[in-house]
Amino acid sequence: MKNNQPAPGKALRWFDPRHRQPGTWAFILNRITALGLTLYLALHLIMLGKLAQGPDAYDTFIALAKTPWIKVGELLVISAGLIHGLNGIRIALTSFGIGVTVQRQLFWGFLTLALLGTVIFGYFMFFVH
Amino acid sequence: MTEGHWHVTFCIYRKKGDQPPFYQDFPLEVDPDEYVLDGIERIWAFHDRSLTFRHACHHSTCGACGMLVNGVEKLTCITPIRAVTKNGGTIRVEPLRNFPVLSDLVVDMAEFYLRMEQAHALQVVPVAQSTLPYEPPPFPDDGLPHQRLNDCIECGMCVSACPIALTASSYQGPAALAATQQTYSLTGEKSLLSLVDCADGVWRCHSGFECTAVCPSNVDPAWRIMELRRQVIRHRIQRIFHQDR
Amino acid sequence: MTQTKAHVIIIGAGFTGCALAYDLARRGLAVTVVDRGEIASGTSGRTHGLLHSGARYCVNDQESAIECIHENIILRKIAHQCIEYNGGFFVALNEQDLAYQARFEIGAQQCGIEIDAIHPQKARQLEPNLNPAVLAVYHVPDGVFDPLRLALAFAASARFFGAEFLPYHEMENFLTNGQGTVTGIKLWNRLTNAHSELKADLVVNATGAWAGMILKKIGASVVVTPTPGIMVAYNRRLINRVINRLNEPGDGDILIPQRRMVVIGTTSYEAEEVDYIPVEKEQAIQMDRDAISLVPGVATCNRRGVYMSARPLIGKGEAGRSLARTFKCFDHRETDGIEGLVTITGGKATTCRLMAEKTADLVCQKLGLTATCETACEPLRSYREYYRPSGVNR
Amino acid sequence: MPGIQPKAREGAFLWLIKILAGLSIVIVLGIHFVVNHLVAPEGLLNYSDVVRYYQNPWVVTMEIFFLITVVTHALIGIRSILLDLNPSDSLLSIINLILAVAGVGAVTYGIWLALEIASRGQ
Repeated sequence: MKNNQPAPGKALRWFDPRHRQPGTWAFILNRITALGLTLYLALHLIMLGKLAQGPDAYDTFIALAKTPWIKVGELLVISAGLIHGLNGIRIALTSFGIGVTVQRQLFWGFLTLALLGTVIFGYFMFFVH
Repeated sequence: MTEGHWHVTFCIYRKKGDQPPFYQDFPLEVDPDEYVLDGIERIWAFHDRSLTFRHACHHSTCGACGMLVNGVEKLTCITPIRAVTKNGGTIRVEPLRNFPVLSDLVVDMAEFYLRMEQAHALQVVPVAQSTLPYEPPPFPDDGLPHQRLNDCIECGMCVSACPIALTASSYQGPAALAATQQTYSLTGEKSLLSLVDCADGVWRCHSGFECTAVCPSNVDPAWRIMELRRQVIRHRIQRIFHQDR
Repeated sequence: MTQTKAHVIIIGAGFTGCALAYDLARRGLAVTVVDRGEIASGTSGRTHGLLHSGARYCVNDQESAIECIHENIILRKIAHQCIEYNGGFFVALNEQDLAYQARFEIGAQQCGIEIDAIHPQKARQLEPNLNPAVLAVYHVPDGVFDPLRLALAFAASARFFGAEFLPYHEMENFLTNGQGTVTGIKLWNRLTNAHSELKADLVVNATGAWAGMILKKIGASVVVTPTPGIMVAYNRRLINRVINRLNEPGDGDILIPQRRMVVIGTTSYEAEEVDYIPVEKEQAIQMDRDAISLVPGVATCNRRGVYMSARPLIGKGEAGRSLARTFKCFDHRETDGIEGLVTITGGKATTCRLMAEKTADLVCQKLGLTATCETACEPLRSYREYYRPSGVNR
Repeated sequence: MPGIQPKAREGAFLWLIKILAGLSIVIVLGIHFVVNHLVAPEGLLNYSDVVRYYQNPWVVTMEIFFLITVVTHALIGIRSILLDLNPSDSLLSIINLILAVAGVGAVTYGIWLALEIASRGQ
């Protein structure tokens, strides 16, 4: 720590969870999932371009998407979406002054929901279909 | 209670002038019920007269002695050594984050105080409205116009803990925003809202709630920022319907 | 053209130093205040925070009492920004206290302190947490201030009039011209570890309990007894008014409300070395008992802070409580044959503005200036202006 | 020492849009998820399924609305992260331009794609 002044170069420390509260863990999770989901959005849009190339291109791509590794990646995206979305609800609520005093409990509740949702989706993706 | 004395090592951030900073260890015999600030003052008195640190009241009314103790913002005058380490343990003391370091543990509060002044932060408030609205009233109201010193002691710890203040020096910060909320609630002064209705104001907060976690004085800056957002939006909506201001 | 201003160095940025800097700067002098620590990091910062009505001293020490009530009224006007002014009670809890009642009433009247007898039942209504066993209650014009902010308000006002503050600059020694005249001081900048010298037309030693230690460096002396006392803060605001024990000044006889706390004080014993005053655990326990006897609810609170502070009492060899709480200005030409050096010590926070006024009068007289004091009427600048970067208001 | 100087960077308007877009995404994405991963018998739709799905004009409308809200939310979000890095005003205007172009581009491309797929059913 050479200098304690705020500096843009310290952005990596956003993701340092040491000595931090659930609020910051939520903030960290939200930033990471935000970046991840944005990347996914870009890829998703590009991949859907295969639809325009006709049935063969798209169905080959779908066959690839059914391989286990891609499925794991997809589950990660779903998980990220759940975490970001549910925590987003928490932020929206508290931003309008609702439930500010129970924001910790909201965080834990929504995180549990997100994990539960991930497990359910994972079960369907890997064992049902 | 009679655990006798503890041996504790104070690991203190040192910086003088333009020289590079370093950490210096001071082994100390302490009473675990002593406060961290007592240990620091003793280091100055008996071990190293060049150590600089801010302090004044020693009972959490002045807000001068906020520091980073083992990585967490603490008001050192009311933090017992027992609460931050164990016998034989280490106490790491650093200056607050997100402030320029003048020397050792002393940070420059100029910008912070300027922002508090611009937010029209009150230091004396009516007793009846001195607590947070969601708290039970502390006192039966005897109808007299009692006033009291405000909860916010301007220690800067909320700014030190804020993940946004870490990178964005232009962010007004939790203390000034919380003060704006309180002053607006008490005075209804609309110009305060336009001061915070901007990118560096209420809309910059990312709901980390760290400020509230470290506040030693029940200010709950995060709650106040959220409330301030509501007040700003309410005011904007009112402006749409009544073209008064 | 204005001629070069007379330059005064003030050693010590406590209440006295800051108030004196304001007074002198307002009178047009060039002022530099040095302190080895932050503003109010010695006795001033750790003061109890009671804005005295003077009633505490109206029987034993009427000179202090009159100073207090006079300054109480002035500070309420000029330093409203950092004072919670809700008045105070003097309460009698036993026969001894009741026996003091008559002397108290006469003393208050002689000193011009407005006191009101209140029916104990009424007092209990106003302060529900007061000990139910109160036998007699008087209302007095007490208040509570924030110590750091009171000092900062004076310092900010001083800066507004051009005074310069050098915190974390420790005075190492005096500079003299070799013929018994002080011409400045040697300084150690603790922020950077640099050493320097600073010249002045006059040096004021405003170091309170440390006045004797500073003067030793030049072979001068004043009779100051550092007299520490303990304060204990609890984590609930149980009262809105200051609660004083209706008796002669004693241990643990004042409980003040401050922010969300109540603070009890204090004790009194003599000490030589006051750079670090260890907290006496027995005294803290005694404070718990005394606080509970005034306001039983304290028993349900937790301690929030325990701290010691050394009063600068003038005099020696007597029991601390019997020393007067007034202040004194020493011209060292008269006491030690040293020119260019003045010491101000004694007194209390409530009377700091008056101490500054008297000292500034002496300084001006020594420098042959005729300016008069103007600090009693106009409110002080906002304490936050102290931290303004230099060059902004001039 | 600048103190408080209000700057019109991310004011109430963008912030509110971000929150509202976020909330509508939560709703629409719920439907999107369920349709693609739970209802579709093979887990993922194949080409002909997709084309059939897009014959319903409500689906096209919903997907386009979804696309717009997601892109808006994502870009405002990225912008507010970049804002926390204290860009200079000139850098910020460049960022604004890039994000706006990216947003318009992504939405145009997405709408074209949705309409293209829908048209293949006829």
